[in-house]
Amino acid sequence: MIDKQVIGPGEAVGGIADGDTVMIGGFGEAGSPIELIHALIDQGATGLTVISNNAGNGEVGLAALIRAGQVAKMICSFPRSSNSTMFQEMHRSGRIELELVPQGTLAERIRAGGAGIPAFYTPTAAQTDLAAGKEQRQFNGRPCLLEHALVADWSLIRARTADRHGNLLYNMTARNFSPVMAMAGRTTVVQASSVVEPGALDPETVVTPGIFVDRVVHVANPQHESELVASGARYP
Amino acid sequence: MIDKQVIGPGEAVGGIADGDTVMIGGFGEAGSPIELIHALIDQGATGLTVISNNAGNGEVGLAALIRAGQVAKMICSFPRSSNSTMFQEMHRSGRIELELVPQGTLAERIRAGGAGIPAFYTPTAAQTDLAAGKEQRQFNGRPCLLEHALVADWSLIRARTADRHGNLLYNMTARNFSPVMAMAGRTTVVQASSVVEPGALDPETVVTPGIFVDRVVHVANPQHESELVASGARYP
Amino acid sequence: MNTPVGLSREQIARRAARDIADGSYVNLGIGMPELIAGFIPPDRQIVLHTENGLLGMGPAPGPGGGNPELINAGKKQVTVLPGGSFFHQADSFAMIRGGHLDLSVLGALEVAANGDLANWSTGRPGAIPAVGGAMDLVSGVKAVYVITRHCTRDGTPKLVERCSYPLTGAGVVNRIYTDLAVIDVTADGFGVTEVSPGISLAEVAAHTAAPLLDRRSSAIPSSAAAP
Amino acid sequence: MNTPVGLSREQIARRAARDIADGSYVNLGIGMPELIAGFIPPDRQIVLHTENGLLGMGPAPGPGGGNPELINAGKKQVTVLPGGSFFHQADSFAMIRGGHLDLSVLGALEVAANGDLANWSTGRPGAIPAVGGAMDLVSGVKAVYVITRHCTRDGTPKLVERCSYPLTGAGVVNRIYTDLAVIDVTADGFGVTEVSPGISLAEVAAHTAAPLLDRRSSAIPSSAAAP
Repeated sequence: MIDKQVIGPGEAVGGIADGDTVMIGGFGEAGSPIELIHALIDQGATGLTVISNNAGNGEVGLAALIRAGQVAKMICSFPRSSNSTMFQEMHRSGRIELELVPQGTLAERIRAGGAGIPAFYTPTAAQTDLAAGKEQRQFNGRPCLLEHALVADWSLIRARTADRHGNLLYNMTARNFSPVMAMAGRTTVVQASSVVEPGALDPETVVTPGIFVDRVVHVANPQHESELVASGARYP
Repeated sequence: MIDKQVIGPGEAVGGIADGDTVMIGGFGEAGSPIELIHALIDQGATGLTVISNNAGNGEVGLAALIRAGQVAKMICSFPRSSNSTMFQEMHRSGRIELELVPQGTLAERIRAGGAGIPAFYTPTAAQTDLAAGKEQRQFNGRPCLLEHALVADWSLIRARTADRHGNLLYNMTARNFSPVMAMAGRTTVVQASSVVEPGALDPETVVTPGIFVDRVVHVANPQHESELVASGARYP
Repeated sequence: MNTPVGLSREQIARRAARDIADGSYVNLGIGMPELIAGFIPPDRQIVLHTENGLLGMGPAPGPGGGNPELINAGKKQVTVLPGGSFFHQADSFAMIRGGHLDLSVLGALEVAANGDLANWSTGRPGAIPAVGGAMDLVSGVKAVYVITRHCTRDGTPKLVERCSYPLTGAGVVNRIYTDLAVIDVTADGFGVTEVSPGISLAEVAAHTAAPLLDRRSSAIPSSAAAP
Repeated sequence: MNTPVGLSREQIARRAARDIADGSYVNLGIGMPELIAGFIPPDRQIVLHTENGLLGMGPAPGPGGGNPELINAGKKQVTVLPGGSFFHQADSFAMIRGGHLDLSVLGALEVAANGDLANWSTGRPGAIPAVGGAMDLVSGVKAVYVITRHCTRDGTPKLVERCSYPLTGAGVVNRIYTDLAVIDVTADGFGVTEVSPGISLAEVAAHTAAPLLDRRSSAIPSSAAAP
């Protein structure tokens, strides 16, 4: 029988090792798997490369993971935040490396990783500073850059509903990067607000088919990052 | 007000010109927009390049379009059919050109066309006869081929339900190529079994967002290709 | 040099909104471009796209009606209109990069006479760069409008011969709406198609660090810019 | 030379099914591979993928229960099991090409000792080539099993030193199940791990057009292949 459910966030992130690459879903707080991130802080793996659109808020979630010194490199599109200086301080002092990627190129590189496309061309960022070091080639008269797929040892994402096969539904704009990260993670770990039996989801409306998912953990009432930040919370 | 609905299949295919490239959805009969194809036969544009997974069945739908001599070139993955020799005869006698593309590469080239990716690399078909004439390059130690995006002047597809903005739902495995073809057509034309008001579809479950759709025509009871073929029907 | 008083932020947004065709699919950048949503003429239906994964974005929710998982690219709470849809990032950027959006309206640090845009980084040492979807938007969307103050707070012109800040995209801007004028980027450089009420072409030129062509049509009197 | 009588088509399928691990995601090719679905041991749950856009494919519908829009890659009517999902072609082939499927079971015209597979075209002049998803499957899926008669109807070996037909993929096959034997493709060529009941290794060798290594383990007696 296929049952991908595990007991708690600790078991869900078990096995993440020093030096691993970890994709973390979310656009700001929407879709950020905060309980999984906190479990990763408890777990303590270091030297991580983290692929996530942003670099966290306040002193919880991804910002707390960065503050804990567990992240060696961030691959993201928008590491600035109005309420966190964690990444900026670590980066300025040379303790964390940054690969800045346009948001659409980031999404497409992650999808490519999940779809077995090793590399593709795009006009985005051609003739800009972010083209530095990239191969350039003309298509249809336009300069394009060669962009390589991104894959990860782990993808940590959040869903609204999962079944025990790992089929997923998301909630509104919290969907963002999660479906493509689920595809690109060698082990994809999902925290879901509700977990249902196979057959409870309409096969027409499944957003992420279970084949892309390895572990599901039920977190009935995920914390809201913005509320934690507003209250000045710190993790741990 | 946005209302993409047009009156009938004839109006829906209006403007298709000699020499145009036309994507046609469907995997066999599932998802094939048979009323739109028949309207295209009535309309009479010739010298078409048709991109579709198969090459039709019997003497209706795509097979009838081919028999009518309107197709100069087929781009497809599986042009053989147990009940049609239309394409085979035309191809053997040199009246129709064939570009044979692995099914996954076909789907990915169409998606790339819709997503603004001019070209990508894939290991599929490397070291085979279908690699002839294609650039080869190693990624991760594997030989890969450079594949170019496919776009079309027109995409003709079939959906279960459309709203007047062009948001679409499909029916089971009739979904197949339609969502990516909707993306890759400069003008995308949809025949839908039902047409509803904007707001009637759940924004979470829309498969093809309306931005990819230009014209919607209501065909309440589409013909079943397999029934037509079994009855020996011919179009026109 | 003090910049003369032309249109307010809201007036610039209203002026730009007038040029958006009925039925357009539009992405509005963070900041002044967002104001445009409030000035769409009532006889037109515009579908707003927000790159974090929503088409058919509606206005901010009423008090108590918001949801932290229904946000726009600026991470502000929004609503979804009838006919809207949610999708993931790769699909969202396929809309942008695949040329499906009719218009992207962005802010600017600098716009050059050749259409180059700089709006993502000052390139200052120690500044944390952040690009988001700006480079995807300018490379993929059918038309790019810039909506901006004509000069910075200290009076430095933002419309220049060549950008000094790092580029967001080369040759990508089609039109610029400022407090002083509406300016097209033409093959020959900046072409002024309208000046704001009470502003002279000479004043616009005095606050622009590149040559201006007079492309005003008598058919479009500058008073048409009045709100 | 007449091929000795080994396993039936159903027995080959049953033998192959025994090696599919619980919880696997599997794509079964058209023809003999399809039979495997009927022989999955009852203590295992296997999720079947059909590349036209369905995960969680179930058996053929009962009389009157079919739907022409719920079909498999062979265009036969099927059903969907609890936990199933529908998706479009690019997503379906992302599963295949992205290495998410555990196993692809395919038929063959020829398999070579280096793992080359030919199963899509005889290359005969005038034949209409048709490839479908075969090249995607062999290049993307984690393991590729071939299930086939050991020889063609006229007794010609299908297991050869080098393929004479156009390749589907180079070096892609991991294991072959035939009426006569189970054969692994190893770095040193074909390795026989099992012969069918009543068949000798010499008989297998006599009907194989490439050298065979004896890789039978005493831990797996050949009688284990009995249905």
